[in-house]
Amino acid sequence: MSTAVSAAAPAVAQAQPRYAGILAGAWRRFRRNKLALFGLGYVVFISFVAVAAPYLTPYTYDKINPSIALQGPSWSHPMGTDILGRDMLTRIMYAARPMLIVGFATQLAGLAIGTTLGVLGGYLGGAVDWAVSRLVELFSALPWYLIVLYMVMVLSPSLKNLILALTITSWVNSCRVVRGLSFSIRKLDYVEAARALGIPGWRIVIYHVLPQAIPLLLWTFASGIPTAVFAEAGLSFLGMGVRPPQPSWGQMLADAGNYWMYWPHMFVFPSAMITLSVLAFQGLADGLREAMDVNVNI
Amino acid sequence: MARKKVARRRFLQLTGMAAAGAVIGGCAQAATPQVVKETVEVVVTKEVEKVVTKEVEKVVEVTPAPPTGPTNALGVTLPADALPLEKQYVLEPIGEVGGGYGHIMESLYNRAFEHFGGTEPLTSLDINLQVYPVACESWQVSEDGLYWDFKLRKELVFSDGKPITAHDWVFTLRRAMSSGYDFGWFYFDIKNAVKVYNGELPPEELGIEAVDDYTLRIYTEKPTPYLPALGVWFAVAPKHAYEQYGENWALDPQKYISSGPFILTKFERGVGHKWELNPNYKGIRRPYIVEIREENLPKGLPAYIAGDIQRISIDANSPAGERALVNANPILRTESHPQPPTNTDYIGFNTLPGKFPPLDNPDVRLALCKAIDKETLVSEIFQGFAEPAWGILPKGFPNYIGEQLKELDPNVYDPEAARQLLAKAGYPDGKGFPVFEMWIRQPDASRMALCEAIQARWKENLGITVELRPSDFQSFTDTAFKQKNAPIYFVNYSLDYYDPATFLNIFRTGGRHPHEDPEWTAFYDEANAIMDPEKRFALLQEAEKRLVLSVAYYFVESPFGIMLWPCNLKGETVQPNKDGYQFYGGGGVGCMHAYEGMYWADPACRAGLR
Amino acid sequence: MLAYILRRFLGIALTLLLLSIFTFVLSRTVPGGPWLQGVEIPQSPQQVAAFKAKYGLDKPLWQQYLVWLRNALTLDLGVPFSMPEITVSRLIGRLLPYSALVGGLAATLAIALGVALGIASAARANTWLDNVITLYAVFIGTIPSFVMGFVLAYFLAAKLGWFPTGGWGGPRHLVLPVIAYGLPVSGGVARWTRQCMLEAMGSDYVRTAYAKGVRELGVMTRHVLRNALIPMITNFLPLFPGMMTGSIFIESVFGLPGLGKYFVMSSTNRDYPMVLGITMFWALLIACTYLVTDILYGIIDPRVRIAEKAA
Amino acid sequence: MPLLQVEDLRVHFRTKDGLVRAVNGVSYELEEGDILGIVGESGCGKSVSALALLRLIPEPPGEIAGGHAYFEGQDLLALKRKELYGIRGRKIAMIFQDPMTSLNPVMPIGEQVAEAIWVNSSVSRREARRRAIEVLAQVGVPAPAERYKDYPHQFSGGMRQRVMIAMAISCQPRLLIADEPTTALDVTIQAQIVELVKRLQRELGMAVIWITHDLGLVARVARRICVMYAGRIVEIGPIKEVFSRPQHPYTLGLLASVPRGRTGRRQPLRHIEGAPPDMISLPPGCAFQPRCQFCAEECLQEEPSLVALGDGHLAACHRLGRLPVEALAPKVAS
Amino acid sequence: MDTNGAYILRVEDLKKYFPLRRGLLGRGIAHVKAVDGISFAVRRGEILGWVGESGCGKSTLGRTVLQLERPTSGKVFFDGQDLTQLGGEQLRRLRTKMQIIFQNPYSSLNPRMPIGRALIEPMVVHGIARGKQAQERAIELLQLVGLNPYFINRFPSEFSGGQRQRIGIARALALNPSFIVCDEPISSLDVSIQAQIINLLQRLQQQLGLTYLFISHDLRMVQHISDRIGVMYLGKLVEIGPTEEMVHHALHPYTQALWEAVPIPDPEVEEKRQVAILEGDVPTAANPPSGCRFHTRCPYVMPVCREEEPALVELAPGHFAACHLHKR
Repeated sequence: MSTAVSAAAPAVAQAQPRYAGILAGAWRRFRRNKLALFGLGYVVFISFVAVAAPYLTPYTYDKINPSIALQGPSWSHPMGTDILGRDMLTRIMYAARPMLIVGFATQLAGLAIGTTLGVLGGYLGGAVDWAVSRLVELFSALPWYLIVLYMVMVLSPSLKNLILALTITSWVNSCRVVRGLSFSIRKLDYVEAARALGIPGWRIVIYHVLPQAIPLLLWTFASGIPTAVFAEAGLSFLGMGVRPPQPSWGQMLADAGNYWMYWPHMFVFPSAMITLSVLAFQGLADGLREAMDVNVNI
Repeated sequence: MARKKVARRRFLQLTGMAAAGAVIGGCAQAATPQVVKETVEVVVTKEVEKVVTKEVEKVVEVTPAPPTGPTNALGVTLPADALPLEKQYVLEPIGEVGGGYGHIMESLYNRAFEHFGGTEPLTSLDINLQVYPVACESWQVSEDGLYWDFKLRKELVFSDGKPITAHDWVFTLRRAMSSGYDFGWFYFDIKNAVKVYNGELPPEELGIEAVDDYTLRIYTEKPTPYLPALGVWFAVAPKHAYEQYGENWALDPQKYISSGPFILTKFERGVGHKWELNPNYKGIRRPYIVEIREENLPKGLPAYIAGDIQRISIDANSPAGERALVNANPILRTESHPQPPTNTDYIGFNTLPGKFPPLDNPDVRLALCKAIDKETLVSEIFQGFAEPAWGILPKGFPNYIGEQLKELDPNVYDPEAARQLLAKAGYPDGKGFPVFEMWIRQPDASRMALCEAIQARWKENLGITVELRPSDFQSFTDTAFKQKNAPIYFVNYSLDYYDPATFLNIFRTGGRHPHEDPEWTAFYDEANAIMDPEKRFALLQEAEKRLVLSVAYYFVESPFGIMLWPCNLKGETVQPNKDGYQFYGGGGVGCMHAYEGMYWADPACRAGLR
Repeated sequence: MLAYILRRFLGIALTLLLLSIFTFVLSRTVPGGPWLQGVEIPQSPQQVAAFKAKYGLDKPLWQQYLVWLRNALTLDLGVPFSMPEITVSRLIGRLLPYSALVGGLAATLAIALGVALGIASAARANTWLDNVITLYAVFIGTIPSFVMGFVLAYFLAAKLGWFPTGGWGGPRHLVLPVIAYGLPVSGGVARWTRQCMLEAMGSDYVRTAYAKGVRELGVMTRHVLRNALIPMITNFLPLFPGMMTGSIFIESVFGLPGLGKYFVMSSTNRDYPMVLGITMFWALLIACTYLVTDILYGIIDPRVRIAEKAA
Repeated sequence: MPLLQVEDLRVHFRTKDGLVRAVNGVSYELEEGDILGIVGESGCGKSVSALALLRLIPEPPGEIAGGHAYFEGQDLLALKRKELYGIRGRKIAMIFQDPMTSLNPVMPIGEQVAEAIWVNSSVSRREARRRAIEVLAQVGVPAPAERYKDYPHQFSGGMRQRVMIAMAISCQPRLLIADEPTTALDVTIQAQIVELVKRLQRELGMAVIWITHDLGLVARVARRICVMYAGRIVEIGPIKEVFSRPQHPYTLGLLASVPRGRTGRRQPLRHIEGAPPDMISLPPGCAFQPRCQFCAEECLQEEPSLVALGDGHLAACHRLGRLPVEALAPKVAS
Repeated sequence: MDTNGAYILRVEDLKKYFPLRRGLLGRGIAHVKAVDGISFAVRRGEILGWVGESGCGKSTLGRTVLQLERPTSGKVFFDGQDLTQLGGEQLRRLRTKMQIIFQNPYSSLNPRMPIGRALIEPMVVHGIARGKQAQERAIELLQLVGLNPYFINRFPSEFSGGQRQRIGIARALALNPSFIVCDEPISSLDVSIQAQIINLLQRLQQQLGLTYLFISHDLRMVQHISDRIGVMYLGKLVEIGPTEEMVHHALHPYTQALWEAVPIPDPEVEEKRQVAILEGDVPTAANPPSGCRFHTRCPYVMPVCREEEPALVELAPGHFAACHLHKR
């Protein structure tokens, strides 16, 4: 067989060797997007800061020192001090923790739930899909701010409950994305081909359907984090966020909100951090989607 | 959130009490000469209403001598520097359900308002926090101290003209005690009150009786020397209103029947309420202002500075920076008025035998107490907005003996001794000590910081770990007080009336706390029943000492706040009292709280505030 | 079409049913209860029992739910524990206008401003104007509404005195909350508008329009906008109920009457009828908005309409 | 003077991957009433070169990098945007490949036709409507007055293309550019459309540029053919001349790879090896050289330019006249 | 037509209806009759061309034959086994014998799977080969379809359309099938590439002794490659027969019109030719005309055509047509 082939196959095409591989291509595309690069850099940086906070600052986030309360930025306190004389920079650094934990935990949990349901509904169709769609419909009709508020309130405000409450609503997006995608991927030729090749359903889902959802999922994931940041800030504003003295940006902002004109440093820095985080995650999300989207045809 | 609780606390804080033991008077005391004069006039002409008006008009015509301002619907002439009547209103934030009462004796939940404008209390407090009669003229205690006769003012009528009689009072209290009124325990000193409240006896068995139309007799379980002070919470409700309109008459301007100087003229739930002067009012609380408006209002100093709200309170829980902002502004400084502390935070231990060993061991508890350097922590965290507490009574409260209590062992910071005590109890360096949760009721930033500091002290000084469990009001009450499942708890108590009993009563065995001490309870009950004030106070001091020494509780601090109101708010009741404290509109509920004795003058003093 | 709407209503009914069960169970499984209302000393068991009996809380959970459901079907959402003089439905009716006014005006502002900016930036894509607008859209969207509220309240109210710092009184009281609430949202609206416009602008029929000699304004209005409107409307309409429910922060900053505040309050008070009533009401509103959006989608997009007719 | 004279047209696209020289120096002439077929594979620049004439290239990323296109003496590429409006639709009209996406989905088709009329002439809307119905009838839309309010999706593919044609001819243009107008249609419908365009061309006397990748179709429609490869014209000339005596190896290959009529079954087709080049990094020299079986040294060095072979037949190959043409000549169908 | 071994595939009265959503509960009332009672058989080793205009149901037929869409009714015998009666698992095992090549080389390859893995996966799943052996076989397959095995670890996005189609073909061959449905395998390729793929398919057919059902709308290519041709119109088979017969002696007016409409790449011929144009549009399959479905466009329409549906009759040896004109 092969002898015959080599004779008949002078046509071996030169595959353009411009891309070394899918990841390299993705990285190349990603690198071009300045905002995405910034986002990635920021996320790496802020994660490092959050983890290493105790080693990066000589202060603690909760140590009160009234004698130096409400100082503006200085060499020893680059972001000034708050009403209780705590170092703002330190608090800002520690506050990255709840932001990241809430953001990642809710999105991860949401992703896990949403993807499972979405794949089940989108790929299996039929009654399963009907049930999943009803569930999605139910959760999209939720006045979700109220539900989150209510859950946090009745379960008592804590990081854990905040995550729980936000998760309840965060899975809907990824589910919708995955379901829609599975639905359309199911009709794509290569899934049909896999079926024609007698590849079992579960394998098709894992190897052929799910990988296509990755860019969109990454995007939902990264762009869902700002939502969590906002939700946390909002709940902190209503006094239902992270428990003091554990700092969070939303809470610092809410504290300083009405007095920003007198102590701008108390307001500007947390505000800037929220803005930066939202920007960074959105940028990262867009960059990821663009970079990972190898196949423009689907 | 703490809405309910906060509202109530504010409600009670407004009853702000001053320092130094004021003696509870057995006889009426006139608040100001002016008010007395008015009273006399009304008494003279009580039969015919129209005559009153005419008489008043005459007074205005006849005595133009001192320069005077406008005259309001109650015939009260405002001082010369007062603004026109349309500017004489009080702006209050609309009650967030919790705050206030449609009628003071309304049942559970029917609270919508936060002042005594529409109801006449039995007694009230003047700015010096002295009890004076309002709906009554005088009172008399029986020989054995087991019942009190209150002589009611005969001229008082409801806003619909019906006279207010002792029968109305009897009706009101019976109703309150049998309809689940949530502050029912205010009246537990009345004979059979607890049983009626619990449904074990019919309302008729309540120890209250109309001797004649204008004499109200109240029987008590045991001699209750502070009953007149408690009288600030006794209000009268029109029996015929209930009969005619049913339960919710007090939430409808069409049906509202007032017994106080104001009457409800607008009630839109959640949107706004309005009270206007009740022209039929014949009592002695005669305000200058003509209107109380309850509306949705913004919060925070900017709103106050902009004049969109009429008062603001600043304390350790206020958003960061308000105090410094006030300090930085000379006008705001003149407008700020420190209020006396009215509540105390304390840590309680669950000492029930076998429940949370070794907390049932007093040595262990003593060790825990001695490991806390209260004075330092409180001053650091509350920054002058709290006094360290040595006993349950806040500083300045009658019978306050903080200086003595401070010397008691549990209040002395001595980490070394604490360690030894713990070692003696079998936990050297805290080894083997169980990890307990400390439940904290609705902590705000400063209280949470305080609890964390205490947690740190225990860790540092004793080597034991306590976990903090911040909790909402409901869960806390349920767990700590009802199920008694909280090993350690951090909670606050505010005064209800102006007598040491208000604080000490809650520590009686069988009350809310997971600590049983029948001996102390017996001692306290006996002491509390003594009619001789001096003797009683002396024994109550002893009771408080024993309370501290029981180490079932550790008293931490008494926070207080600063109230700001515009400098153009003038009148007798916003003047400093004998202790130098000033109260808004006389201080709040129980203290002339129909905004009498205050009016708005020219706001020139606020120029340049923005 | 009618069948479609009916089917959708069935879906909404099912959604609401599930949601009511969820909320109902959630509210009853958390510790505490309405009878512990701000009371320092626990009430006697008799009192609690009396209270439970009065509000029907003594029955088994499923019975309580069925009673609630039966009443809810007749639009009777019960009486709030804390406000005996009014029903939940009437309270919603009374407070909704405020939430609706603030949320609705803010959404209107956000959409009007955002759409205008989005169109401008799409029409001048890749120019400095586009860049400025994109920058605005990105940054304004990262500011929480309450932060915006603080800033505006300081400058325009406390400092300049043009507007009140809050409270309810008239149109003047609405200006700041609406701006503070609407402005951050306008960023997202602008970005979405720009995207829809660009998508439409890159389509073949726009090329056709140019090829047949239509001028830019005509292409923009008759071809681009008309098509871009479809995805825009489907996205912007749900903003209205969305912003109405979210107005709680703005209500809090500016001290406005509204449902949000009462929702928070009722949650703390364990005022079950209120919590359930308000949740269900908003859910119904949101679900109906989605339905209206879909119907509207069918009306403005002839493809959907005819497909429905044909089917 | 020819109706249209294109000189050295160049169109570039700036993409993230690099500069795409989509059209790379294209020159041709078109006489009035002539039909020019442009053939080539996808991505060879045939559509872009036509879109560039009406300046319909999306800018950015595209840009007209050079050249001239004289239409009735005016250089289309140098016109101001305002002046263009006088040309588009009125003088030069265009129809596109996919009539589904090329029609505004939310505008009734009648209105779309009428719009083409009233934007280009000062008639009232009512008059435009009347004329639109007329034109629709002219292109064979049945019951045009009743279907005036119908939307594109209510039409079949063939009918949609008729509507497109109606729009295009509504102002009786001098030149009609048809960009693969039948690619999306079935053969029987394609035949209808081809006949329609041919008829209209005769009736209106307009010139037509017909872009397609189908050699059969171009044989049916065009009088002259222009073969494009990688952004350049490789061969241009009268259709019979090019079909019977193709000079460029690419043209040769294309013609050979089409099964012809009723012969050669089970015989392998002659095909061109490889795939069209990447337009970002074109091979050096002749763009066709990597796929050309006759590739010689010179082909790697230099880009060949069009050489006139007489009778308006031009080809761009270094080895013109040196190819074993006979060996490759397509076997003409019986 | 039923002989053991001569026919690899026999389709009997195959129907595939797609429900149109309608009504309160979305129950389908109307149907799109994509395939409406089609019977034919494929001989072992032949190429059966299948033509028809878009929407006539030819692709659905291909998928239904392979049970990628379960038919509404009818039987499909493959090697004597009725596929419609088989359960999922049995069918899955039988898939090694029948394969499909898709139209769009861009959507028919998983963009996130290196091509080597795409070839190996089915072998592993069916236990044909694993590990190194599978790798070697994948390399062989790539060589077989004329691709450089060097690219085995590349992703589809790195290949051109023609190369992707080759990969698609290699994948179809991975399981050593005997029957392949070629569903418009060239229609989205460039002209110069189409011939490459046709040649490849033809070579493979001869080399490996495959049987094709070659679905296409490109009549010239079908004519070029097929032994027999079937013509479909609106879900119905209107004519089927040997290629020569079908081209030169088409019996059904529709088949005739199709050949008429195909342009011939020769300007001389086209100049002289007067094309008879079929009027009108293809009706919708959701609501097909009564009687003969072609009667709305047929130049020879008779009253009977509107009333009665013509049956498929053998008019010449192996040449069947369904037309009232040829009633015997």
